[in-house]
Amino acid sequence: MEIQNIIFIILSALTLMCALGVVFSKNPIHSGLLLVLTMFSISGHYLLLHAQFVAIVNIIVYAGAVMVLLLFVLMLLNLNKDNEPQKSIMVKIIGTLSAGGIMISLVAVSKIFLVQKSMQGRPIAEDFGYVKSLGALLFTDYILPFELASILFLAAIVGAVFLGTRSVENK
Amino acid sequence: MDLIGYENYFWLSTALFSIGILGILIRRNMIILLMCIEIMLNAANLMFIAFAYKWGNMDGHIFVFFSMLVAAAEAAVGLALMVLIYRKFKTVDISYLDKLKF
Amino acid sequence: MNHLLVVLVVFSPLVGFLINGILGKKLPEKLSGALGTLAVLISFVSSILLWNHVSIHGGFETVLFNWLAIDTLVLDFGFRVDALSIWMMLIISGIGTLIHLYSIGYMHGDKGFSRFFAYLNLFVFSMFLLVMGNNLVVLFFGWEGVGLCSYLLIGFWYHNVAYGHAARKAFIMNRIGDLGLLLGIFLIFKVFGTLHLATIAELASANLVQPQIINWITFLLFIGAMGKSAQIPLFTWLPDAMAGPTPVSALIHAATMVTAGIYLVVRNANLYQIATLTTQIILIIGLATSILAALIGLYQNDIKKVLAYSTVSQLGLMFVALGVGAYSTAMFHLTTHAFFKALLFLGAGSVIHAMGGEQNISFMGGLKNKIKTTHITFLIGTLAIIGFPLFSGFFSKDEILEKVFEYSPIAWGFTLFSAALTAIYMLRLYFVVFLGNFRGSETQKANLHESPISMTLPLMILALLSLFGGVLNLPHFLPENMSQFLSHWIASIPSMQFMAPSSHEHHLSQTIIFGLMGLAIVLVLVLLFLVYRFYASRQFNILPNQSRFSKLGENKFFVDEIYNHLFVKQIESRSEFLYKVFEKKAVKPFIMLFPRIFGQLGKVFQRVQDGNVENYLLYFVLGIISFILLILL
Amino acid sequence: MALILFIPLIVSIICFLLPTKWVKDFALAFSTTFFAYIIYLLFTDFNPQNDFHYTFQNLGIRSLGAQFTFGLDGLGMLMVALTNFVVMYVNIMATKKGYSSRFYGLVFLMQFALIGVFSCLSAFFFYVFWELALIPIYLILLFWGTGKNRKETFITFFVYTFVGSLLILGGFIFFHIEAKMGDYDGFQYLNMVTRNLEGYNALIFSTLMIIGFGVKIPIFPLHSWQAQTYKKAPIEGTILLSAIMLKMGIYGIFRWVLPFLDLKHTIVQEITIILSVIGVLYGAIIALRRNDLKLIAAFSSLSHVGLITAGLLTANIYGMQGAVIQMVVHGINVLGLFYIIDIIQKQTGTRNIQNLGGIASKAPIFSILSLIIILGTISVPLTNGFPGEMLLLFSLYLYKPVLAVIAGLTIIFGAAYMLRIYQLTFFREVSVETEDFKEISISQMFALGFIAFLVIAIGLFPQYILDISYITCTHLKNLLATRL
Repeated sequence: MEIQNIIFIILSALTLMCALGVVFSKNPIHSGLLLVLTMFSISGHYLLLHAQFVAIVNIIVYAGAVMVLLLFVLMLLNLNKDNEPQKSIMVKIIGTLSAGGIMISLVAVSKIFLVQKSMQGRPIAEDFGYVKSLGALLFTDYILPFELASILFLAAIVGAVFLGTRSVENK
Repeated sequence: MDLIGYENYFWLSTALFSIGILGILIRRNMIILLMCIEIMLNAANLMFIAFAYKWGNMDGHIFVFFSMLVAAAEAAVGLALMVLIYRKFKTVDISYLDKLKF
Repeated sequence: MNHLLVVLVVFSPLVGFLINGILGKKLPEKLSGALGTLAVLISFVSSILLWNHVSIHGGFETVLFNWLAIDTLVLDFGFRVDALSIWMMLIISGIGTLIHLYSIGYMHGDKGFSRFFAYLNLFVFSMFLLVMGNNLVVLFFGWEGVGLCSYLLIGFWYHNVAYGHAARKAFIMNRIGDLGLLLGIFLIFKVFGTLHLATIAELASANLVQPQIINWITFLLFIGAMGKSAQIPLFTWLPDAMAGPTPVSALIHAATMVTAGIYLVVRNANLYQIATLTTQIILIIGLATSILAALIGLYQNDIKKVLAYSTVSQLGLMFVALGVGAYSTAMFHLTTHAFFKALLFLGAGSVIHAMGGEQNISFMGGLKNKIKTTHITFLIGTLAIIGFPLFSGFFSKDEILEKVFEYSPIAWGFTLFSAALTAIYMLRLYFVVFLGNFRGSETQKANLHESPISMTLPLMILALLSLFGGVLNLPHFLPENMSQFLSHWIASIPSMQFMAPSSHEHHLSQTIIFGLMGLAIVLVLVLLFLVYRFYASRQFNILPNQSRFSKLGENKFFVDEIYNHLFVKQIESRSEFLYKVFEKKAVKPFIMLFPRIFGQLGKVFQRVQDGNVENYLLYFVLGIISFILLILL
Repeated sequence: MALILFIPLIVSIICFLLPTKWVKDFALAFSTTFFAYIIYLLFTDFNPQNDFHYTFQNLGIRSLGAQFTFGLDGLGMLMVALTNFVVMYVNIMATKKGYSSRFYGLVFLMQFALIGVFSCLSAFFFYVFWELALIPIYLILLFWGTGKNRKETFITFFVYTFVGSLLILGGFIFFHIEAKMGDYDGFQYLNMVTRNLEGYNALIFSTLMIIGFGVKIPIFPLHSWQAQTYKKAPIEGTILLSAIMLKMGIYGIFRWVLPFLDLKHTIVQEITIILSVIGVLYGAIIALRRNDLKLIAAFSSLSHVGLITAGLLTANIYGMQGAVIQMVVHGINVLGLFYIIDIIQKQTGTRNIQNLGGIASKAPIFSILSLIIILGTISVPLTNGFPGEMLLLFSLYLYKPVLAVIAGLTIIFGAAYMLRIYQLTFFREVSVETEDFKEISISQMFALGFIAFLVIAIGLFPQYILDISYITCTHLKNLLATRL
């Protein structure tokens, strides 16, 4: 067994365990922290798949910025295990069944549409996943979406600020 | 045999996605829900990266890049909303948010 | 030239109508009346010129324009002038002129003077369309047109609600007949493929169509005739129509319009020749109408009502003649009837005028010396209608009796009975009005006066016509070149040659004919004597009627009430029912059932939309699952 | 000729923008000019021998087979002329009522949609215009309607017609699929008529379409929106509804149902004819005893239109031609009738005939013009109502004589209720309400006189109208003959 495969198995297990932990942990803080771990392990997968730049961005943006924001809010709102709302057992069962259903259907889809067809992969290029090649792509072919994304960010910032200030005024 | 094929990543990402859905369905804390959405997004991202590797095409990376941007923006606005909601309702339990009807 | 004359005949009344109708009140009364009369007079003169042409060259047709053409349904706005239509045209325009002239005096001072003349002219125009149309649709134009004018003229004094009702009744009852006529026209087109009257006559003579279909056609046409000529069961409008001014009653409801039914049958005589069943129906209905109307006429006290029932009765007699296939005889009686009934109505109008609007005969009496001209002319009219020997009515009625006897002695008996009734009620009317003592109020007595010359002149002319009208169709036992003028005249139409009198092949022997005639003369004389004795012993007063039968007669055998109960009330209650119950409680709820079902479904599914986001999420996921499964399966 | 279609749209926008002060003169001037222009086209440029005029097709969603195709044949041209006529009268009637500019905007928007409906040769855009026509009329009803519960009534109307429209859309799609129309040009009228459905498919299609159109006409059991809507609508709205929107339904049957009938399976056709004939009688009987002028007009409309539908669906040439002329004539007459009602209501403030009376002595000219129009509605010969009614009854007679007899009763009942209202309003003694009744003004005389003129003129020369639509009907007849 190659080293990559071992790493894959370990990372996969870690990802799934952490994700389940996010869902099932009673304490929101724990959920948040476990989500950070999930992100890290997914970044590990990215590295395995020769997507170095994305892996790093993932850690910086998700694990760094977004999750910190989330945890910050959690703590700001002073949420912990004690006032964590719980659903009834019935809803939980239905939810689990539904999620299982989604999984089964997705698997079925893949069995029918993806796996049956023989999919011949292509060898990856030398500079696959490098910042340089990604940048070249981003600033040539995808320049318009890129710029639009910046407008989206602007809108998001304005929105967030607006929402924040309104609430202050209300008080 | 190479386990790092798109097939295994497909199972992994499906599982992650389902876990995200599960979380959305059985939790009531809105912030947890937001987290579950992030998990689902990441499942999709993972798929993108796996296929990009498979086809030797970097367009998938670009998509992941953009989806991260969107997720970030979403998190920013979403959290701002959540703070607002908490101030108004003094709770983050979504079952209290049942004003969305005719 | 002929074309121009035809246009002149038809359209000069229309021009008169337009001038009187549009300029209306701006015209002085004299001018308005003169214009109206002149318009009809022009028609009369043109008709005489046309008569001259027709008697030499035979009939002709002239087409103004194409009214409507779809595939084979080609309808021209065309006119046909032949022996039959020119006869009718002369009656219409001749009597029309006299009555217009009379109206100038009669309507003097009325607010709607010019309107009256406009309507009258329009009526004459429609009547010309009716008798001159070369196809059934132009005939139908006239047919409905005269109905419309009749409506307008009956309701002429529109302030009176009852008059309005009478007008509506007349129009609607006529329309029932019109529907029959229209259906008959449809059937004719379906069977013969044309509506051109002459072509139909030709095709009918060819005997290509099943008799049963011909029976249907003729019956449907006869329904039209029933409506217009006031036969059972559609006769009740005519007495009510007396609400109109008296000249209207004379022109429309005695001389011309009501005879349109006779004209229709005679015009299609080729069809009726074949239709044995229909002619029997016509005979029965004609007889029944004639007797029933005469019976009612016996007990009426309104001078115009008596005359109205008399008209219905006489029309019935004409239909009897048609029923036995004596078409030219019916036309003959139509003509003489037009003379003496117009005379009687105008005379009655003169009486009413003299009495200051009074119509009830029980307030009259002894008018003999007060209004002499009216009295004499009225007497001539009465004698003519009862068939006093050598008056016009004598010849026409006698001819009918003879033809009926030839057909069936039983029917002859009934016809004679009807004729006897006619004599009784007409003599009663005459005696009560003109003999004895005056029974009206003092003011009426003081104001009794003879009518102006414009009213008496038509009376005198009509009296002359009633006296000598018989010469138009003298009995056939006289030398051939003297007798049966009208029959020969009408038979000059190629398709109607079967009407030509043929004295040689007569079934009845001369003795029987003379016997019948003698019987009729004796009957009239005896009745004259008896009725005179009866009323003379009571100072020519009207008796208070006591017997049960007379109550029936006075109430017109309750026919109106029966109709009212059977049809009008029924339909009205249906109307109420349909609107208030069916429409609101059945149709609407039934339609509303569907929205309601969806409303209920909506209420069920509303529960799903409870506003709870977590539930929404669940549905969302379930939706995705089912969607995926749908694609997979 | 895109001009005919799009000018009303442009005018509509202008009307929305213009201040109320100027808009009514502008609207009146425009609609009169436009009507004159259409009439000019009709008598000079338009050649009834040709199939479709003023066609153009260049826009549209090609991948859907939905091209923006237009063309006017005789039938369409007559309907466009009628639309303009009605809009002109609506503008005339609206002048003294101080409507705001959005009223005129909506009216012209309606005109745009109506012309679209009557000229569109693509099923897809026909549906679009059909729906578009519903919006302005609904808004007009809602903004200017009167009476209590009017919102409910108008929503009923809206839902009714909207469901009908959906059935029409369903019918079109069904046809498209079942007749295997190609993707390209699949919704074109001229392509559709070359195909036809058979058996059950034809029955389903005709059922869907007839119900859809039947709501708007309305055919007998679908009429329950009509009376109340007419009653509560502003009179201009009532006119738009009865004089022209109702014709949309008949036109729809003419253009989109008749060419696709399967003459071997006529059960739907038969049922519709019978229902229409029932409607003829039903409307007439109900109208006999009503006292509200508008209600009577509504039920008489039900009665008249039932006859048109029944005659049309017999699918013989007399019925078709009769239906064409009767559509035009009914438009004119019902317009005249509502104009009369409007004048009476404005002067006396009531529509109850029991309270009216004696107008003939107060306003003789008005009463004579009204009499002519009323005679037209009861189809006295030589008025415009007669040729159409005769042809329709004749077509029914050829189809089934019994039906002609039943439908023919409308001749009697029609006369009965129309003369009843004429007698009660114009004759009798003057009542309290009509005591101050004044003769109508010169302009009203002109407007009403023109209608009366048309009543007589069309009655005398119906062939002019029949000639215009002759080719349309003959084509349809030949088309149906090939199906037998």
